[in-house]
Amino acid sequence: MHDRSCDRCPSPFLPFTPLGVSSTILGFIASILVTYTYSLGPMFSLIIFYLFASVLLVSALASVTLRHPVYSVLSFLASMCSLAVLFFIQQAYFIAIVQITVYAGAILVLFLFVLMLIGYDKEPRTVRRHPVRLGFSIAIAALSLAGLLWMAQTAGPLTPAALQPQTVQAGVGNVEALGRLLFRQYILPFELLSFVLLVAIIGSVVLAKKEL
Amino acid sequence: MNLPNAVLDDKNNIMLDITFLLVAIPALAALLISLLPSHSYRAIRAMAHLAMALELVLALFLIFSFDRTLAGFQFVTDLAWTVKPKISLLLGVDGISLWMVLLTAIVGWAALFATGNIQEKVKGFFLSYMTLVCGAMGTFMSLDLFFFFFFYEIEALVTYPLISIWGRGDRKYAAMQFTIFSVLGSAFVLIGILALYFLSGNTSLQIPQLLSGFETVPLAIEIQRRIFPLFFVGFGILAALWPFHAWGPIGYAEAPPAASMLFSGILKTLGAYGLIRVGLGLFPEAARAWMPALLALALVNLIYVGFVALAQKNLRLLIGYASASHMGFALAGIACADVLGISGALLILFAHGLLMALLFLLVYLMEEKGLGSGVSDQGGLAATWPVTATYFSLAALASLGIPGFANFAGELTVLFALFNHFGPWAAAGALVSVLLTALYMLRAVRNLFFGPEKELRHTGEEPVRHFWRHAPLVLLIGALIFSGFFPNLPMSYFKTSASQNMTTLYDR
Amino acid sequence: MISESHYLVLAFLLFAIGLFGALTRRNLILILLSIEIMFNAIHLIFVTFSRTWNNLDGQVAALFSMAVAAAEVAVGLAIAILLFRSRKTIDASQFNSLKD
Amino acid sequence: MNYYFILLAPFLAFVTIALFTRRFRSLSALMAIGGLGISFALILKLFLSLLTTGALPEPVEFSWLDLPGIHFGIGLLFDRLSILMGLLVSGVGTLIFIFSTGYMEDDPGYSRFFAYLSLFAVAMLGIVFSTNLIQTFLFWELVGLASYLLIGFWFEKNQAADAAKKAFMTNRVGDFGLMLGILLIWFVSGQALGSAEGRTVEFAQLARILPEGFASGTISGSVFFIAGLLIFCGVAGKSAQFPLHVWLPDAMEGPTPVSALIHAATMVAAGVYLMARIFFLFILSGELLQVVAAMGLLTALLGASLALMESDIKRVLAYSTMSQLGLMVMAMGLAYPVAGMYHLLTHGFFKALLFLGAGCVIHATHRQNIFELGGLFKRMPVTSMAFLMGMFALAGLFPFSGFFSKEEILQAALETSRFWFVGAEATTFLTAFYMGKLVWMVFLGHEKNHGETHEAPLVMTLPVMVLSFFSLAAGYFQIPELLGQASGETRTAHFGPVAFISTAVVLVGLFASFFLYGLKKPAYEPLEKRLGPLGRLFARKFFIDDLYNFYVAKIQQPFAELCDRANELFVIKGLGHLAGRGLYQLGSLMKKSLTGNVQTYISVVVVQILIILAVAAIFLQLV
Repeated sequence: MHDRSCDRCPSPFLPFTPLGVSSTILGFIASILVTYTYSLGPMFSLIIFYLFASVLLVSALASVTLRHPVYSVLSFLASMCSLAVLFFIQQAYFIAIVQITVYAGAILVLFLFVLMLIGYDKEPRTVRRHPVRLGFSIAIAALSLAGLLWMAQTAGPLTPAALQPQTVQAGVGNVEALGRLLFRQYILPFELLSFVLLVAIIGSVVLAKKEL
Repeated sequence: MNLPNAVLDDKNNIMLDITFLLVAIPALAALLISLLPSHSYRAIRAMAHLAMALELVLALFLIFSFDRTLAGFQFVTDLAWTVKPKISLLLGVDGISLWMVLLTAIVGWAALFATGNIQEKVKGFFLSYMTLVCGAMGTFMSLDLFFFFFFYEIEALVTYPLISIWGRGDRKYAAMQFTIFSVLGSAFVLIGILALYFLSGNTSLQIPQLLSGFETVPLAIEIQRRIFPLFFVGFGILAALWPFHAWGPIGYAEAPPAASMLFSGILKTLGAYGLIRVGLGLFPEAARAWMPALLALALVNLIYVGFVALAQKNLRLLIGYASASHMGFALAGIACADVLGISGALLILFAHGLLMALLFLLVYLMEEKGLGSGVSDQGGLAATWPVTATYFSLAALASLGIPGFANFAGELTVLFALFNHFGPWAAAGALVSVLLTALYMLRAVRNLFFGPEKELRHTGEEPVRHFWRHAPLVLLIGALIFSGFFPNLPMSYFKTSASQNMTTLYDR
Repeated sequence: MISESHYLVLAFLLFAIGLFGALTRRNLILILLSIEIMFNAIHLIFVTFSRTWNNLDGQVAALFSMAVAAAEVAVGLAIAILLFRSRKTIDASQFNSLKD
Repeated sequence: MNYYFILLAPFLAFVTIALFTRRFRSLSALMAIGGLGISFALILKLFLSLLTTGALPEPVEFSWLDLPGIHFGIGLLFDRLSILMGLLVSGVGTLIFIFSTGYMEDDPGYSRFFAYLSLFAVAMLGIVFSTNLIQTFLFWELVGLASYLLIGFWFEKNQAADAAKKAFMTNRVGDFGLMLGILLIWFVSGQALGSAEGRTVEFAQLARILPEGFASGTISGSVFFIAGLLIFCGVAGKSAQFPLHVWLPDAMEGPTPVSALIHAATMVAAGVYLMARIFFLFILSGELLQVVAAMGLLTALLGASLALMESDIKRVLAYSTMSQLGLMVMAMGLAYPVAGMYHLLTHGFFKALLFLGAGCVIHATHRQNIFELGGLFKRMPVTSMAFLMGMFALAGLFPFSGFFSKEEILQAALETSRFWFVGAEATTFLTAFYMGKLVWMVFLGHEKNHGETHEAPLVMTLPVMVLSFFSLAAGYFQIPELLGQASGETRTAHFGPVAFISTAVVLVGLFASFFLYGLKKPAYEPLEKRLGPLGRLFARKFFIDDLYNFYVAKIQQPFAELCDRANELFVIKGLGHLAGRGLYQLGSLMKKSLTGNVQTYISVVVVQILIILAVAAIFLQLV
């Protein structure tokens, strides 16, 4: 790998990225079609789950460890899509779609845009630079994982008494039920949320603007 | 959505009584003092004197109007605060805490006369003074464990500024030691309270409810066994139990005399009082298992600390260690955990508080006139200071346990309780400490006052001359002598409430 | 049939990876990315429990959390740009002016 | 008639003098004498009613400390023993008060002296009329306090201050044993009745319960032995018996009226009185009586021998008191309390007389060393005559009261066994010898040049004369009958073989001392040459004082220093610094983690969250 002299010019591998992106999306759409038709068979959703779970983990790990920023962002895209599939399996269709559009679409693009704006230089290999820090953080991550798992396992059944299961009326789609819920019971938080987004927008504009 | 409870309570019962006044007056005085300009020394002192005088009058009134035959809590003030963990400012007084309140009032009033040497930042001093008295009053009277801890924390909070700003010598070190340990003690108590709240499952932290609750469904033994040690260690630290006896004297040696009077007179009594009220009161079965340990530590306190006091050269340290050794007697009384032992311990606590206040007041008066800190390198003061010599020897005799002073009656009761419960060796150990006290107190009196006049620094004229110097001394000694001549009066107060709590402890 | 614990394990793994990334990455933007991964792990848990108890509140929570995550990323990136503009680098370890 | 004034009158006198009449000297003296005079009058009235009708008022008591389990009261118990003892205490006390108005007139602390005297009177009468052991203990301590104040009256003198502290501490050691004894009796009295509530310290009830308990076997004999020994420990502390006698000679630092009142007649007798009062306990254990008798005889011989080498007039009298007390304790030990009490009463009179006589001598000549005095007979005839009568009474010659009471004891000793009799006779011989030495040196022989010594003023010689009358007449008051021959057997053979032997021994002692001291008035102590090493042993007081001083200086103080250093090292440095230093180290540990790097902050936060989660899980797990 040659060293980068100027830190703002694009990487030579740029042509390959559209290929990667499109292949992931196509794969994703195909998988949705397949699961939808065969979702009746229990075995099949098991396979789908393990397939996309592994894709998710591998891509997340890649996005965390790859040295080239753009590649890690793209692997992030892959993990988002596989996550959407998992949502899809859990009948959270609306969330799956929103996941695709919001995460895979907006946030990812934002990342790429900022990355391009600021420019990127490959990080030196994390291992050589800070072996101690690497070991330390691996230990922490492992510890937290173990801790969380143990907590989940020991804490016993997590069925809060207050939550009564809502009876999903037949024929009412996920989106419709979600919409009714959003605009009836959680109308106040919904409005507040829009306010939060507004604040975020104004904030980022003010922050990133060169001169007012 | 119910509104926060402070606004309205379902029963809407706001009961106010004298106990509330006793706590409110120092707090109000503190507020008023903070409003006064800081250079108007006279106004600040006048306000402090007024507040303390009022406290004293109220405490005396409380004593006279208290009904000795009833065992329960009287003059109850109940200001509900929160609902979920039922916490309310519940102040009440029963036989046990009544005389401690009187002790706080007397010592609080007498200590004001030892504030002559406070020249700089007078306003700050009197603010912390009032906070301390308010904290002490609150702790003695509060029946809600939360507020018990809350008031105690106020008091512990004030110890650091009092010693480090207005103290002398290496006061920073002393202040650090003093505050760390008094807060460490209260930390254990807090953990204990929280453990009690969570483990015992009932929703309120109030002693009356807890007690009535424990009547119907007694607290499980292993829960008690797990909670009691926390209180035992916490209050042990505060009451200068053996391994934690050294922080007191260090603090008193460097603190301003008025502060030393308050600390030794009130702070230590709090520890022992807490042990009786919370330790023995709420966890009788677990306490019974720990009583031999408390006795052993108390005996070490008595004898070992007695010898340490014997070797002290500095007068204030001598008094401090004497106080720690004397507390051993009260703790031994508590270790017997029966009506006899507890009443004896309470009388000793009362007498010990007065005695320490008296000794430190005298130390202040003498040091103002040039008395050095050493015990052995100066002497023959009786000739130049006859009146102070009389007062000091009276105080020394009281600490010896000469009949006619309250200490004698208290020690006698504890001795009988010890012999009854733990056999002759415990009583013999306690009596050895009486011998030791005689040794070091008489030697202090002999070196300081008797004998030919040694080379003295510029000792001025008689420290105790005009009326204002006699008044606190007379009050302290008068209280000691009165409860020494008629111990039945305080004992009758202790008897009813001590027997009411202690019946669960020992069957006989 | 896939029980909820599968999803939980997966979510925790994802969370751990995101945490690992946040701690080791040097590039500010990629730290934000790792945080996004952690967010996603949480959304997965929301959805999983929403399905197990057959209650859509979970999904509503997931939605809200997504919105918040998006807002957070926006502001985060704005800050990253500012940092870049002031220090000409976005290497996290350069910004240690807190150490006195 | 409210008999509380017996105690209240002197107490009120004490309070008024201490608080109000400090500046008016004569007024305070009057108050003190008046106070004790009232109690003397009341006791006299009781005594007369005892003589005539024999009816005595019921014991009176008000509850002092009343708690479940212990019921202590303070009251007055009137019986033959307490009234006679009360008469001695208040009678001799009033005379001594009058004497001290003269003796102390040029002393700045005049009214303070009378305040202390009144306090002592209250305490002593409290012991005499006490109805229970706790009241006795209470006033026991007050008597110790009064003697501390009086011995250390001239506190500017170093010896006086040390002597006062020594006296108080020795008393305190005695009280240590006394208290344990009382506790044991209180505890045991419950066993006898089989119930804890029944425990009591009242003499009346104890006198009934303990013998019953012993007879019925519920209380073992050894308990009485231990309790008796502990109580004897208190008696030894107060009546200067063998192990705790060291304070009596040093107590002579106090003014002479103090020595007369406290260290001759009353306080030191309190111990013997207590033994007489609870004799029902001592009688129950045979070996206890043996031990008591042995200690008594040992003290008697020790006191007499120490007096031989003494050259200070007051110290000689002090040792003789110690030895006479030893005889009384021996009499108690031989199970004849009546003899002991009889000797105690007569001894009270003539020993007070001797001390007051010595007081007159010191007041006139301001010297206490017998080798510096001489030929006072011509100058101070009244005092000399009185002193002579006192000496004869002490030695035990026929017409004087000493003869009768000492003869009772000798009779008792002879009846028990020859060993006690020989011991008692030896003491009598030594007593006669050193008293003779005293008289010949001080009153006879040529006059030493000590300025114009004049007879003491009337206010001092009057009490001396009254006391000399009593020391002569006390023998004829049939005191044993008055004491109520509890033990039943009557002592009639006054002029039996014992009388002749003891008179002979006394005469031999007197002539021996006359031969040594009367003829050629040596300027130095001849016995040193004659007795050689034994003399030196006596002079050094058998090294007992040095033993105690060694203990205090070399064992107790270094041990205290050791404790202090250990306390300094472990507790202050250890715990104190552990808390201080520990927190500081913890703080610095946290400080190291603040490297400025954001990511280390996050990792620290995550670690802490995990720790909290773990602790919570463990704690929840526990429940």
